[in-house]
Amino acid sequence: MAVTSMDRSLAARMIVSASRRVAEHQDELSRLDAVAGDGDHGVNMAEALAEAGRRIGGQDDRGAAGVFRTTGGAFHETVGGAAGALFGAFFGAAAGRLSGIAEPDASDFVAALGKGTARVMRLGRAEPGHKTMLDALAPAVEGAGAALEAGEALAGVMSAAARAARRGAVSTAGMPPKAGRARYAPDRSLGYQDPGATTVALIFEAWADEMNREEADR
Amino acid sequence: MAVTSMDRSLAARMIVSASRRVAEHQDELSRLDAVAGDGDHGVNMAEALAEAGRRIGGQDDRGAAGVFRTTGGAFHETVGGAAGALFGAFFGAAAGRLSGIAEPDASDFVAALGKGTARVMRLGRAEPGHKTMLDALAPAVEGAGAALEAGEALAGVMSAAARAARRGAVSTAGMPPKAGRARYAPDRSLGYQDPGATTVALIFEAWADEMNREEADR
Amino acid sequence: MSIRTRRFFNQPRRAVQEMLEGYAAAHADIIRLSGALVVRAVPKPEGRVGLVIGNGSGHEPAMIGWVGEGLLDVNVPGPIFSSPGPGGILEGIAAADRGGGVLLLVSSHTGDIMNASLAVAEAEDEGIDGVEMVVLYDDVASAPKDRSTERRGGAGLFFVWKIVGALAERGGALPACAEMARRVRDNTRSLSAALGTVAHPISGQPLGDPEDTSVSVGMGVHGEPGTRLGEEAGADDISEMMIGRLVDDAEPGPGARVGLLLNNAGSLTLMELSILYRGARAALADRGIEVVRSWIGPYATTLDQAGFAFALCSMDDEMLDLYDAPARGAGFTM
Amino acid sequence: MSIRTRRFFNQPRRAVQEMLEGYAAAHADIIRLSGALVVRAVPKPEGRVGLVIGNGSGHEPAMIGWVGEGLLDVNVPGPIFSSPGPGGILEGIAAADRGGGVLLLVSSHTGDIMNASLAVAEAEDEGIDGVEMVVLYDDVASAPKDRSTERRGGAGLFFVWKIVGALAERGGALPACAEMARRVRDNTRSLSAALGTVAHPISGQPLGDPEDTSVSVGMGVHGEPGTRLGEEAGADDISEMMIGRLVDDAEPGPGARVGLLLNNAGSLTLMELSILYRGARAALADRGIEVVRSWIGPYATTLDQAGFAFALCSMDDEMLDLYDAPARGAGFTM
Ligand SMILES: Nc1ncnc2c1ncn2[C@@H]1O[C@H](COP(=O)(O)OP(=O)(O)O)[C@@H](O)[C@H]1O
Ligand SMILES: Nc1ncnc2c1ncn2[C@@H]1O[C@H](COP(=O)(O)OP(=O)(O)O)[C@@H](O)[C@H]1O
Ligand SMILES: [Mg+2]
Ligand SMILES: [Mg+2]
Ligand SMILES: [Mg+2]
Ligand SMILES: [Mg+2]
Repeated sequence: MAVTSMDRSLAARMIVSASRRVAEHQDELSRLDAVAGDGDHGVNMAEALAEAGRRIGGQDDRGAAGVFRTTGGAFHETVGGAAGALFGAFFGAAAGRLSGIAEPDASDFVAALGKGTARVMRLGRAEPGHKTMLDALAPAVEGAGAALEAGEALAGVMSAAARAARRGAVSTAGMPPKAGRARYAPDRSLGYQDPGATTVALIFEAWADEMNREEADR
Repeated sequence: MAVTSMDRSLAARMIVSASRRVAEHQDELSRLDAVAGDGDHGVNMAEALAEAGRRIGGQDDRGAAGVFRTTGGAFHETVGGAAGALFGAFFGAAAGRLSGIAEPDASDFVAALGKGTARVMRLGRAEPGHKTMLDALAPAVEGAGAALEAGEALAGVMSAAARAARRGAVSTAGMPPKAGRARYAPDRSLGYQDPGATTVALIFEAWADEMNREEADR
Repeated sequence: MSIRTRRFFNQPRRAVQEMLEGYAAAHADIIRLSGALVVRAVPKPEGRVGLVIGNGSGHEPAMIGWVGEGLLDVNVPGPIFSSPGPGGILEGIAAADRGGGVLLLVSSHTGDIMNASLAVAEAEDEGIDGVEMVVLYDDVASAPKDRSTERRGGAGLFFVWKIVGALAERGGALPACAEMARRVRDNTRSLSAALGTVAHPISGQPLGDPEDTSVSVGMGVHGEPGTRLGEEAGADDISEMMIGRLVDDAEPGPGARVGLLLNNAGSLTLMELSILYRGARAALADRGIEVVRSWIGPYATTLDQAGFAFALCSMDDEMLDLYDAPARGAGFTM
Repeated sequence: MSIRTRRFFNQPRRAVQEMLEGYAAAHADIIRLSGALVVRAVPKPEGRVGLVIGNGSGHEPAMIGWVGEGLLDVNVPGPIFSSPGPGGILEGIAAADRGGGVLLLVSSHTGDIMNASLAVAEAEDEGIDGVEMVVLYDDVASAPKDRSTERRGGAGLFFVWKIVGALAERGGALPACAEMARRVRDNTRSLSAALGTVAHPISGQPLGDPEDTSVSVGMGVHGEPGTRLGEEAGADDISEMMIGRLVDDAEPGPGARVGLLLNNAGSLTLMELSILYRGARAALADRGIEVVRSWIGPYATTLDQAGFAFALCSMDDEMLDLYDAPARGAGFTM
């Protein structure tokens, strides 16, 4: 049965499954970051998401918005660095959009993704094409929006977002870096995906899987 | 024709040939010193002997004693360290015994070796059996003395000294170290020759070759 | 060629916290830990400007050694090579506030700037007044001169910490301190060089090719790779080339007086540093530039990277006077 | 695992000389080169005891950084890891002579002792009066306690240089200075540990197995090998074991007050040093021993060896007072 809204428990499971997925790919992410950065991206993301999972576990119920806000806080307090600030801002802004909505539906969720992405752009002053997490995030928002207009529910929306995020992440391999540490050694990272974009793809893929599982279960 | 005395020129050629021989084995000597010491013995010996050769080249004539004194000074001023002090003392004491003798003969030379060896023992407070240069020097003096008593001239005396020095150097491989840096890691150097003793053997072998060449030439 | 795979740690993830505990215990007369912050053992008098820096760890003695009299008030240490998050920086701002305003000095790196900006915004939200942020950059390898604001922070920032530290200690007001920070920054240039690489202690990822034996110039303070130099370059060649690039970029006027800093990125021997310094002095003398102050040693390290950086700061009388003022940090005294 | 095969040199054989030139140029207010000697820029007043040390190079900042007010008068640098010869030491003695006698402090190593003895004998021959030599040793790994005079010199000798340096500066007479040197030595113990090895810069010989990743305890200051520790030992285990050995050997009485020195043998990060220090403090606290002074940093290095040493010195009031006296060397100030 189609999942039409995102309650607290579903949002929490999304974070936990993202955490597991990123942890599995942690070494690969750090390796990508070592190409032209400082080699810690996998560690950063795994630690922040693990901390988010712990905090959500002990938290009282404030709906999906609460889960996302807690996740943003975990990013800001656990890892710092570029991705800590940006993912923290992403989840924080997404939480802001969902706040007060008891059971957000697919269109709320797509709007929240858009808010998060806009916040990332404002904070990092980068744009799609600069070889950053935005190259996965921006297409994900677009793909999700298109799926929503085509009448898809959460699972379909999320699957579209995941496919677009992955395509976006893969496309960063061909880009010269224009933001973040990697830009100081512009030739180094040619042929390698941006680590932050790869994390975005992994998170959306974990979410899509979670939604599809949920749908199958209902 | 037998060489019966050691003039300045012969003494100078002895130092030059010793210098060449040690330089050829420099890496091996440093490698031996790296086993339980600080890995510089070959460098030390090669530098000091090269410097001795340079100084002798520019020196006015003061006989074999002058050559040995200059060599001792080169050891003291070029390398320092344990072997610098000891080889410097050895050549200095040997020079003392030869001093004033215009054309020292084999018995003067054997006596000079004995003086040098005694000075090394007094300065370093080590004895044969401690796995040091003394384990080549002491047998060399003995072998030279025996050859002298058997009526050998300089070439024969030197050859006997060289054989004894080599045997002594080889025997150090089986000894536990009781002096020098190596004694702080007593197990490490088992099975390896003492670098200083090996240098002594090389020097005497170069000297024996030089004497035999000299005899053949006359 | 030069990558150490084992460290004297109990657990890599506990390393930063345990370091802070050990370092604070060793220097209890100068600093103390307040939660996750390194603060002065004896706070600055009321009414003075507080100086705060938030920075990744792995650069010690920066910045834990730079908190103290005549230097910084608060250091907010982040994880290894990672800026702390906005929450920590906000705490640092609050802790440094002695009623005279707070100057947040930020070494220009994407993460550091973003986290600092978030913290400043939160400080405003919470009604903390008089917080100013100055972004510092000096590394000529990271952007061309006409885009100097895009440059990274490097070891030259030491000049800012020292000079502005003295000014704040003497009672300089917030606008004057911020202005001085910008002035020193604009007079400072740095360039780094390194051999081999280091590995991130937690991820274990080497930040470059451990087998590469060439000298790389323009490496970042977190091991971000630079460009390779030929195998034959000797120390004097390297000093000459690097000083040349710094002077070309800085264009100090005739008769300029500079401070010369030679930063040990970690594991260079003092023997190598002294030889490099000797070459740098010769290169500056050739260009008619007078070296009035020199510092050789570890300022901002990159773990145990076998590398160094030269930093030049052109100094006027006021700067020189502040530069010579007493300072007492756990990692730097004068 | 941790051996650097390339260095920032012009030519390995010129490295020591160029280092001395560079270092002296950087610290012209404190030291100058006089031929092959490092001497104070401003000599000690007439009539005071001169302090001389002759030592191999490769241990910087020892001893080039330890010449200065409240410290040594003359350092006679030898080649890398080699004591200077008697001629150089004799010059050093002559240069340090201010009419109050000269104390030659010798770190116990075969070569150092022999060359120093030769120099002292030559000084006597030349009619230089009042030269005394004290041999210093502290390394508990190098001989058992009942043969302590056979022990090697290690990083603990810093305590001697500092305390005797202060005494000589204050005008202590030669016998008192020599006696104090022995007293501090007899109250000092050290023990080192290291990972990997270094190579002699000229011979290129690694002083141990570069592939060995085990921690070795009791290494000498020239990279002479020690004994291996298990792969699992964490920093706290190592600190506890080493402090235990030092305390067992020193047997400080109840209520003892010690100075704790943590020497960086070259390339340890301050992160690791701080963690090791934290463990050492805990180990000493467990044994009821009060740490009254602490120093963490490079004192006597072994090029860029990834290692360290702990040194403990039990201090009475007089020693503590001298320990706290001002000192101003290029590599150490307080
Ligand atoms: N200005 C920026 N805008 C968007 N994303 C950025 C920006 N700077 C860095 N990133 C992202 O952050 C990632 C690096 O994250 P991480 O390694 O965790 O942080 P740090 O660079 O501080 O070590 C990059 O791969 C990139 O996707
Ligand atoms: N006390 C001693 N008596 C005799 N020979 C010694 C003594 N100590 C060291 N040696 C010799 O010196 C050699 C080491 O010389 P070298 O490596 O040049 O000096 P260092 O040990 O100062 O680096 C040893 O191999 C040994 O033969
Ligand atoms: Mg990173
Ligand atoms: Mg040796
Ligand atoms: Mg980072
Ligand atoms: Mg030596």
